[in-house]
Amino acid sequence: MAATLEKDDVVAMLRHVSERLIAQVDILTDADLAIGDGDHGIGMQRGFEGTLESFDATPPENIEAAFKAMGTAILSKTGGAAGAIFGTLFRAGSKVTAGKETIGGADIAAFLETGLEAVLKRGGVTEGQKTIIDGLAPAARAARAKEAEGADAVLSAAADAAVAGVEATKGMVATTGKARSLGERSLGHPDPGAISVSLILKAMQDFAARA
Amino acid sequence: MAATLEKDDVVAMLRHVSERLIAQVDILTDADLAIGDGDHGIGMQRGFEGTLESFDATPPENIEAAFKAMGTAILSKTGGAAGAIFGTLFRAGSKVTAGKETIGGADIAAFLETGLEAVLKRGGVTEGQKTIIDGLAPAARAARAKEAEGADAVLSAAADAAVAGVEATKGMVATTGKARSLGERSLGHPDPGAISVSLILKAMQDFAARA
Amino acid sequence: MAKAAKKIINDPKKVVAEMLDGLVLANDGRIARVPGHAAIVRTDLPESKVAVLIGGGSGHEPLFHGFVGRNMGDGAACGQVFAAPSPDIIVAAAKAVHRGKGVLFLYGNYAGDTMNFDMAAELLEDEDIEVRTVRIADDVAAAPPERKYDRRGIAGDLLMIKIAGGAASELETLDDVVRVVEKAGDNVRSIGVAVSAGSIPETGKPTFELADDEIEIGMGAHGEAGVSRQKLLPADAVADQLMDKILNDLPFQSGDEVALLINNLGATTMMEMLIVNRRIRQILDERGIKVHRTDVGTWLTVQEMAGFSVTLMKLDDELKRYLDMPAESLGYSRM
Amino acid sequence: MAKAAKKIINDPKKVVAEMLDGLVLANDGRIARVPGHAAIVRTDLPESKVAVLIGGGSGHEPLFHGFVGRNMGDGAACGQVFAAPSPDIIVAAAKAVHRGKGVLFLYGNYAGDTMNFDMAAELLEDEDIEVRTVRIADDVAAAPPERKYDRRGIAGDLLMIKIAGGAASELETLDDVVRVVEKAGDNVRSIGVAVSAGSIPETGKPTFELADDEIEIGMGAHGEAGVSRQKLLPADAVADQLMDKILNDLPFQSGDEVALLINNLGATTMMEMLIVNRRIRQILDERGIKVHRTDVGTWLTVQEMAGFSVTLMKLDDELKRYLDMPAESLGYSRM
Ligand SMILES: Nc1ncnc2c1ncn2[C@@H]1O[C@H](COP(=O)(O)OP(=O)(O)O)[C@@H](O)[C@H]1O
Ligand SMILES: Nc1ncnc2c1ncn2[C@@H]1O[C@H](COP(=O)(O)OP(=O)(O)O)[C@@H](O)[C@H]1O
Ligand SMILES: [Mg+2]
Ligand SMILES: [Mg+2]
Ligand SMILES: [Mg+2]
Ligand SMILES: [Mg+2]
Repeated sequence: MAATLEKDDVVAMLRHVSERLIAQVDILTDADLAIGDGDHGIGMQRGFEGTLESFDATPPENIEAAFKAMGTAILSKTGGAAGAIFGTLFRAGSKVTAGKETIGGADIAAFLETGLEAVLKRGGVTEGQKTIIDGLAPAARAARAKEAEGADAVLSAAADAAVAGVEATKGMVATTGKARSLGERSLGHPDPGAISVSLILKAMQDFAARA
Repeated sequence: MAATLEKDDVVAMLRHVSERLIAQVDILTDADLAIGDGDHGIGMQRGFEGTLESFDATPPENIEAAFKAMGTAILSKTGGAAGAIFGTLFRAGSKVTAGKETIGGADIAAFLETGLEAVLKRGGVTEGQKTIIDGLAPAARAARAKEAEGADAVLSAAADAAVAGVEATKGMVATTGKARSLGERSLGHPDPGAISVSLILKAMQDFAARA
Repeated sequence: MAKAAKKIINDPKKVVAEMLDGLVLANDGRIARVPGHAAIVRTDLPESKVAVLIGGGSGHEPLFHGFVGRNMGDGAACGQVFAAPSPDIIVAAAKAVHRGKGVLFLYGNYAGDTMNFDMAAELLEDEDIEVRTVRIADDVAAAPPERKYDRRGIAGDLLMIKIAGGAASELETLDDVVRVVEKAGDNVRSIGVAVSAGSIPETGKPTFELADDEIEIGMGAHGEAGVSRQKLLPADAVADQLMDKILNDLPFQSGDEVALLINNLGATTMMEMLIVNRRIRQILDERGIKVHRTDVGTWLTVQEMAGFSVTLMKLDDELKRYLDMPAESLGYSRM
Repeated sequence: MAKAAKKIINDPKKVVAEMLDGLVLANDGRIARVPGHAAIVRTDLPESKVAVLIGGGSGHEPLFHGFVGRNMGDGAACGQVFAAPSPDIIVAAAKAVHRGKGVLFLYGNYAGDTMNFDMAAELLEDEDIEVRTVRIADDVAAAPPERKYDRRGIAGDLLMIKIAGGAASELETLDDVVRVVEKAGDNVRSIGVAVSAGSIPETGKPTFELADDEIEIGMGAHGEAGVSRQKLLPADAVADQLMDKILNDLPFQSGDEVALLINNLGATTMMEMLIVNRRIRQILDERGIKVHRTDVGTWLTVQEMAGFSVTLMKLDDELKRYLDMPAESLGYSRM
C-alpha cells in the first residue's frame, strides 16, 4: 500500500499498466467492434508496446518524463482518436508532476484533472457523449475528493469511479466518434475508450496496492 | 412407336427435347461445376429457350429447317464451347434432311454422322478426350448399326450408346476444354457436354416411342 | 458469425509498413517514402506550388496513399489500419510536400483524423508553415443536412482530391485552392450500401455482422451504422433508395451537370455496379440532370467488404476544369 | 459448402444485357452499342486504321468490354457470363469496327472462344473482310512450355490489349500489328492464386470449393484447376512460388526489362497485392531484372473470387513504345 510513489514506482506502475492492457486488448477490440471499427484494442496495444520500448530505450529520468514518454508513445504509435486522446492525457497530465521526486494523492488528482482539461479541449466533447471523458471525468472528481488519502486510495477511488462511468456509458447515445451514427443502437454498449480509462486506472490501483 | 417422322413430328420432337433439357439444367450445371466453370446448364437452357422462341416466331417449313433453326438458336444463344458444338451439330446435320418429307432410321444415322464430322472439324478433338464427341461418336455408330430398323429403334440405340459413352467419360482424363487443366483430377467425373448429348437423344427416343 | 477472412499477408502487425514498401515500388519512381515515417511524397513535385497533403487510416487502399501523383495529392500521411496517422507522421509529410506556398490538409471528417491533423497543424504553425484544412464530409447517411459538419467522408474523397490536385497545380495561393476545394465539398454527396463485412488483418474479425439476406443502406466506411437495415433488394430498388437520399439532400435541379462516381467497397463486382449505373442514369434522366463525367471502380475500400457507394458532385465550370485535368497515380489515372 | 453470394442485381438472366447498358452509359459517349447485339464499338474510331476486336465471356469485368477506348480495343464482342460470344455477335462487332484495313481478333485461348471466333472469321472472309487472330495464352499453370498453345489467357490480356491498341494506332497494316502482338504474346507469362470462389449470378453456385485454410496456386479464371492446392501461406511464400513458376518458364535474364502486373481476381485487397509486390521486387532485384512499368489493380475478375495473379512481360523498345502510349477506357486508363 503506497501513499506516495517515487520515480521508480511510477515507471514500474506504467510498465504494469502497459503489460496489463496489452493482455486485455481483446476486451477493447470486441467493445469497438460493437459500436466502432474494431481497432481500439490493437491501437492501444501499439501504444503500450511503444511505451515499453521507449522505457527500455530511454529510461525516464524523472516522474514527469515517465508520464510524458508514455503519452508520446501512445500519441505516435496508437493513432486514431484514442492515440490523440490518451497521448494528450498523459502528455498534458505529466506537466503537474514537473520537478517532483515523489507523487501522492493530490498529484494524481491534479494529473487527472489537467489531463482531462486538455482532452476536453482537443476532442471538443462534453460529458455524456459516450467517450473517454465519461470514464475520465468521474475518475478525476473521485480522485480530488480523496486527495488527502494517499496515492493508493486515490487510485482506488478513481478506478471505481471510472468503472461506474463505463457502466453509465451503456445508457448513453453516442454523439461523436465512429459510434455517432448508431444513434439509439449504441445504447446498451459501453464505450471502448472509457473502458480503456477504467482498465488503466485499475492497473494503477492494483500496482499501488501491492507497492 | 414411330419408324418414320414427318415434319410435324420432328418439330414436336425438338420441342420435347427443348422442354426436357430445360427441366434438367441442374444436372448439367452440377456436372460443369465439378470439372468446368458451371455454366453449361444455363448455356443449354438459353439455347433451348431460343429454339422454342424460334419455333413460335417462325414455324419451320420443313424438316431441314426445323433442325437448322434449333442449331441456329443454340449457336447464337448458348455461346461458349457448347454453343459452337451443338449449334454446329444441328446445323450441319440438318443438311442430310434437305428436301425430305419424312425421315427414318437411316436419316437419323446420317444426321448424327454428318453432325459429328462437322463437330470434329470445328473442335479439333478426337474420341477419348472427354468431350461431347464421346457421347456423339458411339451414338452415331450405334445408329448406323440399326439403320434398317426405323427411327424409334435407331434413337433408342443411339441414346443407349450415348449413355454408355457418358459412363466411359468418367474414366477419361480431359485433354481439352476447361477441364483440361484438372488432369487426373477429372477422373471419376462424367463430361457435361456428353451428358447433354445423352439427354437430347434420350428425349428424342422417348418422343419417338410415344409418337 | 462470419468467419475471419483468409488474407495473403505476412506478419499482421506489419501490414501497413510492408504495404507502403510495395506501394512506393509500384509507383516506379514517381513517389518516395518520407524517411523514417509512414508517409510518402511525389518525387516530381514542382519547385513552387501550393501543396496538397492527404491521408488517413490505412486499409482503404487505394485511398489515400494510392492517390499521390500528378494533379492529385502531393503527399500522404498513412495511419495504421482504420486509425488516423499520428501528428508526427503528418508533420513529417507536410514538411516533405511544402514548397513555400502553404499546405492544404485534405482528409475525411473523423474524430481521430481531426484531432491528429489539428495537432500537426498546431506544431507546423509553430514552425511558420501555413496550413489550411478541408474535411471531406460527403456521406448523407451520417447526419442530417443541418449537421453537415458531423458527416463522415467516404468515396467523395476521390473527386475532392482530384479537384484539389488540379486546383493546386494551377492556382497561385493556398486561399484560392481552399476556396475551390470548399466549393467542391459543398457540392458533393454520397451514400453507400453494405452487403457483407470486411475485417482488420490484425484481429481477423469482421467489422460488423449482416444476416445472409440483409443489406444496410448508408453504412460507413468502417462499418458505422447506416440509415436502414433491410432485406436484400433488386439492384434497381437499391439504386432508387440511394439516389433518393442523395437527391433530396442537395437541391439538384433540372439542367444541373454532375460528376457521377460509383465506388466498390471491396468485393462487389463491376457487373453489379454497371447494372446500378443503368438505373442511376434513368433516374437522372427523369430529373433532367446531366452527367458530365462518370467513374466506376474501386477507390475507397474497407478491406474485403462487399457493397458500393454512389457519389454525385454538382459542377460549375471551375469545378469541371479541375476535375477534368489529366491525373496520374497508382490508384487513379485518367487522361 | 460455401453459401451463394449476395449480389445486387435485378433478373439474373438479364445481368449481361443490363450490364452492357450501364457500361455504355458509364463511358460518357465514348462507346456505343452495336445495334441489336451484345457488342460495343468506339464512337471516336478514326476513319482508317487496323481494327482491334476483343471479347469473350462476361463476368470478368472490367475485362473485356471495359477495355474499349483510345489506344485499347476498338470494339468488343460480349458473351454471357463465362461463355464465349456467339459468331453472330462477333461478326456484328467486327463489321462495326472494320475501317478497311482488316480486323485483329484478340482473345483468351479457350475452346469456346476459339470455336466461336473462328466461325465468325470464316463468315467474315466470305464477305472479304480480312481477319487475323492472336489468342492470348499467358497462364503458365495451364500447360507445360512445349504445349504453350494449350495455355489459357488470364490477366496478361490487359498488357496484350494495351500493346495491340497502341500498335494499331500507329502501324499501317494488319500484318505489322499482328507481328507486334504475337511478339508480346511470346513474351508474357502469368500465374494466379485462388483464395476463395466466385459464383455465376444465374446459378448462385460457387465455381469451386476450397477449405477455409487452403489456397490453390495456378487456378484459372473460371476455377480451372491449378498446379497445387495447399495450406494458406504467408504472402512472401506465395510470391516466391508464383515467381518461381514464371521465371522458370521464360528465360528471363539479368538486365531484362519487364512490365509487371498484379491483378485482383475480385475480392482481394490492394493491401495484400502491394505486400506481394514488395516481395516480387526483392526477387526481381536479386535476379537483376528491371521493372519498367507496374500496374496493380482489378482488371480481370471472376466475380467475387478472392485471389490475384502476377504477370511479367519481357519488353524490348518496340513493346515499350506501345505499352507506354497513353490509353483511356472505363476499366483502364493511364497517361
Ligand atoms: N472527440 C472525442 N473526444 C474524446 N474521446 C473520443 C472522441 N472521439 C472518439 N473518442 C474515443 O475514442 C474511442 C475510439 O478509439 P479508437 O477506436 O482507437 O479510435 P477510432 O475511432 O479512430 O477508431 C471511442 O470509444 C471514444 O471513447
Ligand atoms: N474442342 C471441343 N470439342 C468438342 N467438345 C468440346 C470441346 N471443348 C469443350 N467441349 C465440350 O463443351 C463442354 C462444355 O460446354 P460449356 O460449359 O457450355 O462451355 P465452356 O467450356 O465454354 O464453359 C464440355 O463438357 C465438352 O463436352
Ligand atoms: Mg476504433
Ligand atoms: Mg462451362
Ligand atoms: Mg479506427
Ligand atoms: Mg463457360
